[in-house]
Amino acid sequence: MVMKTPLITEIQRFSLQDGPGIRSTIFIKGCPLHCPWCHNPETQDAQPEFYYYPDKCTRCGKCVEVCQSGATSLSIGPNKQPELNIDRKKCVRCMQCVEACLYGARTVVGKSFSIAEIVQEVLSDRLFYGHSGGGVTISGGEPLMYPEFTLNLARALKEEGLDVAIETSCFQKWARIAPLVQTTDLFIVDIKSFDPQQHKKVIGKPLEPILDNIQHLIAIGANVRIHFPIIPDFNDLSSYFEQCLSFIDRFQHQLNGVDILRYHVYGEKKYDLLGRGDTYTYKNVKPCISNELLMFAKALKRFNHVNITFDGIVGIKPNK
Amino acid sequence: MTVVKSQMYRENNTSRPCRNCKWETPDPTDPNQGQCTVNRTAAGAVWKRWVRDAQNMTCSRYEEGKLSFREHV
Amino acid sequence: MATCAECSFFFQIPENYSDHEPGKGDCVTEKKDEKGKYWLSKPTFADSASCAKFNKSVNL
Amino acid sequence: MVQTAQPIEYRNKIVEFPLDNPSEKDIPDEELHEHLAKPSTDRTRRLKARCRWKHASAGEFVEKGVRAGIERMRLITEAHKASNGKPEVIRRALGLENILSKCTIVLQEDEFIIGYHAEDPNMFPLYPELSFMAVQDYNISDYAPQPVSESQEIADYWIPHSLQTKASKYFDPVDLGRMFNVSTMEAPSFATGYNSVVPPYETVLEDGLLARIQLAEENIQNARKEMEKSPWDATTGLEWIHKIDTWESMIIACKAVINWARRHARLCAIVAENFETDPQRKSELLEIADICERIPAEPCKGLKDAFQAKWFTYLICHAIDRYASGFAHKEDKLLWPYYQKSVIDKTFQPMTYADAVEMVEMERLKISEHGAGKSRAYREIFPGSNDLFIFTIGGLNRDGSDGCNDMTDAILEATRNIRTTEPSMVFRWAPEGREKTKRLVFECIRDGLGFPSIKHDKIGTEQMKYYAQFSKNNNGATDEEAHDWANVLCMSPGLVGRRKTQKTRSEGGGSIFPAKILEITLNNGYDWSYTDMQMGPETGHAENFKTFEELWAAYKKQYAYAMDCVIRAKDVSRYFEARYLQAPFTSAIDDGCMELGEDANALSEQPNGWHNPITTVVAANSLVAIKKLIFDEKKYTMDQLLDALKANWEGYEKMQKDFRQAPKWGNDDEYADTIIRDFYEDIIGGVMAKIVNYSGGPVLPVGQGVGLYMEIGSRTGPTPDGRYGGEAADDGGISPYMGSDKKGPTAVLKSVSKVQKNQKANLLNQRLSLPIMRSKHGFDIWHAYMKAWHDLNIDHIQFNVVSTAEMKAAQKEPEKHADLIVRVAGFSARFVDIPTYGQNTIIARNEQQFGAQDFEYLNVDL
Repeated sequence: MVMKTPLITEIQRFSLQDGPGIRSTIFIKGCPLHCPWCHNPETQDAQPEFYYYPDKCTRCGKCVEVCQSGATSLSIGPNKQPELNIDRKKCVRCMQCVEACLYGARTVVGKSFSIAEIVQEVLSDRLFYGHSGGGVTISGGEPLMYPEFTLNLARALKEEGLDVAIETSCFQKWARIAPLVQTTDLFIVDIKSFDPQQHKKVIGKPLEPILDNIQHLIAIGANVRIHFPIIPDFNDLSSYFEQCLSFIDRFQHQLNGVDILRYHVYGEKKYDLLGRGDTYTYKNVKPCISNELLMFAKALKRFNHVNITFDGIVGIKPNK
Repeated sequence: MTVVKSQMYRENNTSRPCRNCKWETPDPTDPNQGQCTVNRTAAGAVWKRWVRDAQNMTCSRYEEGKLSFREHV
Repeated sequence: MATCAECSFFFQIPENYSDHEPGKGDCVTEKKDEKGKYWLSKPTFADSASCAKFNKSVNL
Repeated sequence: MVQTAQPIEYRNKIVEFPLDNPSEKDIPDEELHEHLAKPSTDRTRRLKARCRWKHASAGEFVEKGVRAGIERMRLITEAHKASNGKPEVIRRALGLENILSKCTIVLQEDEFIIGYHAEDPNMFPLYPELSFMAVQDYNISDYAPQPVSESQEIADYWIPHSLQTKASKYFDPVDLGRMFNVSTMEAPSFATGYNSVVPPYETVLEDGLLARIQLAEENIQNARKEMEKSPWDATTGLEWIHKIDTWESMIIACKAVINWARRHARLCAIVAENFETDPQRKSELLEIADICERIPAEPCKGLKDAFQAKWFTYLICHAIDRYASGFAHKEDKLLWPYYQKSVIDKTFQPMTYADAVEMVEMERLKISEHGAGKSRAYREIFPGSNDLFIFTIGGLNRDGSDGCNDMTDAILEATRNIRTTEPSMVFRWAPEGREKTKRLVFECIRDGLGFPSIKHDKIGTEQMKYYAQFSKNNNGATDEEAHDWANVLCMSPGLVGRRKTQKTRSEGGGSIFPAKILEITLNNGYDWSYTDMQMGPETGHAENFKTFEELWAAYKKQYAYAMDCVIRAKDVSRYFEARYLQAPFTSAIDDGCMELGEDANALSEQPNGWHNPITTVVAANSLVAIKKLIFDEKKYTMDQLLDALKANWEGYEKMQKDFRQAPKWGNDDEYADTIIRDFYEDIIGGVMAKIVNYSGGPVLPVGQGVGLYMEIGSRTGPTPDGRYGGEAADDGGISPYMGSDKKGPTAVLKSVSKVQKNQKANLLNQRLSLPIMRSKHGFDIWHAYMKAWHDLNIDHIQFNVVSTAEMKAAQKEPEKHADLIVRVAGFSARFVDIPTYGQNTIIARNEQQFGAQDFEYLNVDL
């Protein structure tokens, strides 16, 4: 069988929020879930996309000339200025327009890398991992959409003696997850909801396999960090927080740690750049701290031996 | 040779010498020479021209006055 | 005409200083501007003609 | 354990990213810097509020009322006329004596460290004997000394006596014209009067000037005996004449300085007894009077003595005897014995640690108020500063033990508290250095001061040893002495201590501009974009080059021509300085000059040659783009490139895109980095290293930026890296071009670490995310980063930790942001004192995000 190779949106060096220490994070493009608040919309679609920056665009029409599908066109706007229109539905993703643009108004999102290329890139920062207790995090999107690739990548990284973390929703068959346990130093997993109906309805996939997989991982002794994202109008509720607390309570002696991640708006601009501004239902939702969250934060104090962070900077743990 | 008046040219004892122009600053080393700062890039950078003789050169973009240091590089 | 010797800002240089000369003194004046107060000292001689800052000494 | 400490409850919110200093939570991001200054006493708060800043920008002074005084130029000229016929070194001493005995002495309210170098604290002195052209330039400016007619007369008087007249004779006028332009090379110091010096403060503090006078007198007596020996031997006997004159000049100078210090003592006593009404200040003035009676004549006995002696010495060496930039010394080591006496043992001038901190704050304000009467070029190229003041702390002692002590900490704490741009500071980073001190270093950086800039301790020490082997009198730094180094100006280490320090600019300083040299190399040495003249030798038209190697060779020739010109100009300057601009006081306090009866300008024991390539990365990125697109891929021809450049890329946008997108420095990219490493090691450093300078050693590059990255950018046409004509060049000696480092701060370090051979120092600017640095994880993250930096054997690094929000707010309302400080290059400046375009270049520097833009938002939302 030919291994499915994902596109990569970015290999981010000197990353501090995806596990302990200074890390390099590999963002894989493509995700089976569709969380409406997602702040990395560019990692949802497995196909290549492009960002369009209207500020840099001069409406010169070079992109229109090369567009095969008629997705890009010029028209005259109400104030008699040329306007550029992009119909993303028509786009066949040939990326000729990005090539043609002279002003950097279009950039490609999603490039192919071989495992060897990725390893070479992340090895460059080995010295920084050593001084900070960091390593490499395979993130996404959803790395487990490409289980074989992810496994091979994790093995290749491990062979170089690097610390490997995988950031995943755990939405995958257990059989595809199990082989990773041996090569993965840390699993970073999200629990967005404890309500199966809500999960299925809002995110589009069932919750049960996710929770099962997480509990499996914990049960077999894998190193697991739990992310609890706090999302307005979704889980910012005392019922959710109570379940978080009881989850932590139940596994407190087995977890590597817990990160409370408050909803933020940085993804908003990326939806616009991808031409998906209209579909972003969280547009203009401002994060705030509810009384429920406040109570939750205070309640967390009782787990005084669990490593809990807000916003995920685990911190620097220099190697001895 | 034809003189393009929008470019600096020599005119001995001109009444509109670079020295009195708001776009001119003295040469960094020799005060008899100067630097013309009238050309600006879109980003606000100054693309300077050297003024060989600040008393005896001029151009059609001559303006009297003084620039604030904020408008320099 | 008034001389420095008669001025309240004139201070004879004491003998234990290497720049002591008969009649030589320090002219010490106070100045003030928007930033603050400061004092200036310049050498002068008792028989020099007084300057615009002349202030008749009351001790004489 | 909850790692973010307790979530903070604030306006009914939890702040989940606690600040290291929770009191900042009320401060909007765009005002942060206005809340960071915390002068430690009411006195230093008042002193800062009334500080008479002398910052200059684009050649103009920023504050109103600052102007040149006439007193110094009048007195030196008067003495020069009166001493005609005397030995030149004696004339120099008499000039200093005339100034010091007749100049106006200044005492300001609240000061504890006293002394100024002009007739009014709003003025600065001029140096017609150094550069008559600089005086001419002042005379046509708004800062002209009064009366201008007298100033002009004085400038004219000095023309025949000037270094410029004496030295120019030995240069082709064509070469001189090219140098004066400051586009491929800096103008010679014999034309600008620019200089730098490292005074041996140690002898003043440890011995006192009376002891130096005694040494000189003994040397003269001994010399006379030697001369009278029988049988007479002229081959050795005649050498004593010059030595006797030099020692005599030292005696005149030291006596004049003692008398000048005592004039300060008298002024304090007079003010205390006749003007001052506050009894506390009165007794303080009497204490200052007591200090100035004793020092610098006698050895210092306590910390107050030491600060005052240091300041007097500074004024003489840097501002009164002649103009010289810099503030080089290893301050913590120099002051440590006096700190021990006053703060620890309390045997003399007893005080607390907090009192020592206040002393440092007061010294910083004296420097901030200092006015340098330097020429226009140097008012342009250090935008937002009054001059380059850089001192050094930290590192290792001679025996390899940690050089950080409580004085180091007091200096850092005061620096963080008082928040002034001057003086800038260098911290010598050694793994052995204590963490307590490193935390204070971090706090200064985190607060956005831009300094301490950090130097690799071992690299500096090894360099002192390397240069010592070229010593002309076999008396360079010993392995122990090699540990005693401080940065001479922004970047380059040099010895400090009782002898072998650098006394003049021949050794180091001065610039060369690789970007402009690249521009003329493509045009057979011709400069079409700024001067419209031939700027270098004819090395061929680029369109005829068949290979990249031909271009490389042509560049090397152009660069070598410029390097030879600038170093020759420096050494010829020094030759004449040693004969007409001797520095008897600086000589008197140097153990080498004292022992050998030699002038400070003339004597060189420790070679330390360097020169500053500025705009290297624009040239290097351009070469990479040319190699890739023209020679490797053959996508374009050289003819097409030259046409595009002449058109400033207009109509060639597709080409510009390709040249812009060619690999760039700072991304850990093998293709770019290999070429650029060779450029640094083979050309920039390799060509320099072949030169032998005045001191007998090689010259090595100290790549940096100062404000010249903007000035030279404005004199450089479009370049093949995709840059438009006039745009700024790269802002540090080895920093990536603004915004072209796309892979984060670790990739920058990796690129930079590849350049190791033939370099002396290279300035690396990094902009770090402010919210991360201000969080409780800030120190640990930075510390881990610094350890990797050290292991990569990189010579230097400095940080801007300033938010874009605050810089933009300051552009809108400058008057509200007087305390916003940014690192320009080798110095820091108040943001509001920089021209708008320069501000924009600083905003454009890539902010290394440590992984997430996210935090900026979080902080705003606090």
